[in-house]
Amino acid sequence: MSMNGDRPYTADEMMAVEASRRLTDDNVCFVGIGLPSLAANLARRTHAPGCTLVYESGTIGSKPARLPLSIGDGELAETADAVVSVPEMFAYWLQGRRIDVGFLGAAQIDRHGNLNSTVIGPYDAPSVRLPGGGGAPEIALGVDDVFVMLRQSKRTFVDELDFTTSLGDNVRVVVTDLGILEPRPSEDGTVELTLTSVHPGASADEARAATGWDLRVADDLAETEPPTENELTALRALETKGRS
Amino acid sequence: MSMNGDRPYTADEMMAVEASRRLTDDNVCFVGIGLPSLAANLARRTHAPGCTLVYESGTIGSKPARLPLSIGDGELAETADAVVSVPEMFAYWLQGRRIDVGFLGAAQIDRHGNLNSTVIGPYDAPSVRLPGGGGAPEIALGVDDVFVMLRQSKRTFVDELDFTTSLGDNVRVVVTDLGILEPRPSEDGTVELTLTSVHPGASADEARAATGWDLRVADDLAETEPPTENELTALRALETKGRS
Amino acid sequence: MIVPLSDAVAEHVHDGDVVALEGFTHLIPSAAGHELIRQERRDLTLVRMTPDVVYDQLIGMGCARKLVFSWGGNPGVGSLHRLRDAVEKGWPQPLELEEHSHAGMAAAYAAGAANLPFGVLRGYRGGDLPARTRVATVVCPFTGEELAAVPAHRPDVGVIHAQQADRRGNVQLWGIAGVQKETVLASKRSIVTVEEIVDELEPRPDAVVLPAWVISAVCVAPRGAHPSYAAGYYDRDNEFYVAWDTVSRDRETFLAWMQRHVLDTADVDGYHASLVAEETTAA
Amino acid sequence: MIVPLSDAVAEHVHDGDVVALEGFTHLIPSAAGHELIRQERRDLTLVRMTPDVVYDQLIGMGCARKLVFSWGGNPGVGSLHRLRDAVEKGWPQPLELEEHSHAGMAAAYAAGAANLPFGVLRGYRGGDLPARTRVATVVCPFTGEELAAVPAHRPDVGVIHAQQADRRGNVQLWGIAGVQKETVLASKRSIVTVEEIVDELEPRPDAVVLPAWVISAVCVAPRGAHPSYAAGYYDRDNEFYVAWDTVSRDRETFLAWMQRHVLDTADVDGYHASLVAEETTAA
Repeated sequence: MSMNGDRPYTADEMMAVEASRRLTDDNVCFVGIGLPSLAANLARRTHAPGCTLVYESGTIGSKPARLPLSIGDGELAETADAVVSVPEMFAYWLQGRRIDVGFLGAAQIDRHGNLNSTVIGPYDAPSVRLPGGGGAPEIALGVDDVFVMLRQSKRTFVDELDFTTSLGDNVRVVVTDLGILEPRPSEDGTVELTLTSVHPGASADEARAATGWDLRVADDLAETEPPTENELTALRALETKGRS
Repeated sequence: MSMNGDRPYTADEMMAVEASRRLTDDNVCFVGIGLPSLAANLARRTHAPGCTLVYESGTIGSKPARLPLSIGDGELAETADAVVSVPEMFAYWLQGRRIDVGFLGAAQIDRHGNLNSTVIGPYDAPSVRLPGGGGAPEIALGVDDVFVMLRQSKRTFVDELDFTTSLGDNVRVVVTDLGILEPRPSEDGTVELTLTSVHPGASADEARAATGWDLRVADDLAETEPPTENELTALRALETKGRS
Repeated sequence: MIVPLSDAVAEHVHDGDVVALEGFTHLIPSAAGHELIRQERRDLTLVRMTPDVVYDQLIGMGCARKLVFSWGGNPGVGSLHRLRDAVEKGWPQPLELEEHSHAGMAAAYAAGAANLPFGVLRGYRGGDLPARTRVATVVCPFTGEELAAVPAHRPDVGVIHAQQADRRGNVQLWGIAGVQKETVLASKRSIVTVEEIVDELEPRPDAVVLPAWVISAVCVAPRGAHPSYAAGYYDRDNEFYVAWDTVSRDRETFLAWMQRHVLDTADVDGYHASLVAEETTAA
Repeated sequence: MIVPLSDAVAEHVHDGDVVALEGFTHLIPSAAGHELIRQERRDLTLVRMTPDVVYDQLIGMGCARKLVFSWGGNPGVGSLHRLRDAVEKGWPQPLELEEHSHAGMAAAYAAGAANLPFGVLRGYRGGDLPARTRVATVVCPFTGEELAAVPAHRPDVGVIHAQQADRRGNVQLWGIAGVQKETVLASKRSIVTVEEIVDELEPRPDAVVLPAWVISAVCVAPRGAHPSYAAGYYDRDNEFYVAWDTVSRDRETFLAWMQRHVLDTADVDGYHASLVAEETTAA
């Protein structure tokens, strides 16, 4: 985890905090492992205690005391309101449109929020075989709002994906280590991911330099609110709480 | 329950005993309420203790101490190996061909074992609206062997059904209050239900008189073995055991 | 979230709605059905795999225009006389039937819960039912095999009865669970009546838990599944099912019974008090 | 019914079979996978939603011709190096991929369990995957809507791990249940490894019970889900997943590790003893 200049929090912490802020008390949220899980659990410990966490392993309403290490962590089942089978999770709950927010990560993203988590290089002869889409293709279209969390670099923010794993139609925000991208219509009417906020210490130029396409910057570019003391305390309590 | 001449058992008891004899230790058996349930539970208490009872309410491997009064009786769930939802029961277990024997009753049967439990009279203007098929249409084709239990009369054993609710393709035996009918090929090659056994005290003529088509009688017509002492004792223990 | 049953019915069930009150021999939402009768809902399309006494009551009281079902009888007793009277003689009004098999109904609920427009099954093969109901054929794009398709159930309102809810409105039922989960998830709105509210839902074997956020209203209705049973709370009232055969056979007897026990009572407690009073008088 | 794992694998798993060893982060049937490696099964088509360490081992040891999957990684750690090596460089042999989404895999298992030739879902819309996998379109005969169809999974052998079986071979697992019920019911034959045999299966919350008569063989394999966990028995060995990244990165290191811990051990007890021995030596 890289330090963030002389700021008292890391880039990952900024990402998790900013993503957590976008969750509300009423959200039912499909969560993956890593930063999304950190963000969603942080929301539950700060401003959105009623936010419901759903993991694709079948746990509904999990309230983990510590951060899960896998999406099938025992803690998630033990603290859940309900545990259902994986076929039921995808059929009744995701496809049934019972979940409104989904977090996704990827190896590559394009300006439309399409994601690649399948291969780098040609599909039949990849230079890197990535793990694959997992739940992403149906999450991307089965929730109202997709939140993407992804560190920004020319390698990840690309002009053209090597493979389109999931579509960007419902991507509402991309939280990176440098700032926040949101879909905005441009003069020519096309909608594309636009830098709407930079994190403290980062700049629009830095973000443009870390993007493989000509990144649009919003006229009303904001600076992200840094993590509050309260947010950082809650976040670190989650991170450091080990297995009992 | 009618008395059976001067024999020490009723016609229903003869039916239940004879049906129970056709179940084996290895059978997994879809059971309805009434005589089928009595027969299947009797088999478990006599020669086929390993016979597995499945009720369409979702109970698998029920071992009721007393005869259930409805297919959703609490006793069936409490004594089951597993309780599954009704959609799962029909999709994974019946359609999945995990069940080999099914019992059916009906208001009418024809010579091919087709059954009517829908209407008497025209469908749109019935003289009697019957309860309907329930699980029967898919049970009839989803198990290997269908056992029918039905009292014999010209009203029930008809030349032509008013409505075909389920098909007779897998009907292996019809146990009536007078005897046993089994599908047998005739000289002209067609297969139809043929009287292969009469119960003690009943005759082929009686059976023919209680049948709405020209009932074939097997050349090797047998007499049904009457209920043994052991069978009757087990049967009556089941019948009289009340709600605790 | 947790509201009186009369408020829930007033808010969520409208004339002309498609309503599924489900329960497979266990946890039948009778109290909710009675409230529909009290509030004189009309032109309902009633959906249920196994319509029994409470559907007989709804039909006899003129609430229903259409019934979508797979087995309509008085379990272990015989016919539903009000259902028969409506179908055979059009009293109190004609009842349109859409008839399925259990397998078809179950597939239709599961498809609805999964937000699919149709369910697929091996069923409706031969016999006279396919010509009389809504069923179609789909062809497997891989094997060429033909299968039956049924249109998904997507009721306007799904109504079930459960043992418990917690104070946030999360619901738990256990024992034979039928198609209740599917009914709630397939429906646009849903009402769950419960035996009681508890502080904490204790995890149990064979339990179905429905989170508050998939339910429109939770209502307390103790003994609300009568004459069916609620595992852990009370047994099936087998005598009632037998007695219903007599009550329901005659139109006037039926109407008088409904007047005394449903229309003249305010809620499920009043209903049960009226039954006890009658027993006492008769004794 | 209850037989040694080596006998079960010898009898039920043949070269060229389609084999699904399922477990969704919990109860992964690693001991059974190791036995496939010991018995040198070849040309297998391996099916699994989330192939992880034990699939990496099977692939690296040359057991697999094809992989049908939706997410193949080392959860929380990164890549599966043996899987990557097979796909990217054809070592030890090329690996054909049939890639799906989780939703598609789950629908395919459910269809298989239900004895249907295909599963229907809202999925595979847009993107590059549809052109690379087995998916087709079905049209709703009622609404005209187009949906995705996936061919049902019908493995020759389904393999899962559970906590308990009773002496008759009835199996109970609890906690996160993944697609294990569907895997057993979709498969022609099935092997279930369990932590222990008990006299009586005590009903539990969130339990899946599979009766003996849907299972081909039950085998005792204590700690047989390592490095995953078995709720109520042991925790996930998170360090192992991290360590696997190093072990699996290099072909020779991997082969030596497999020799020591799998090929040179007789069963799951030997496997665990060899791990303990190595730790002791290292310390």
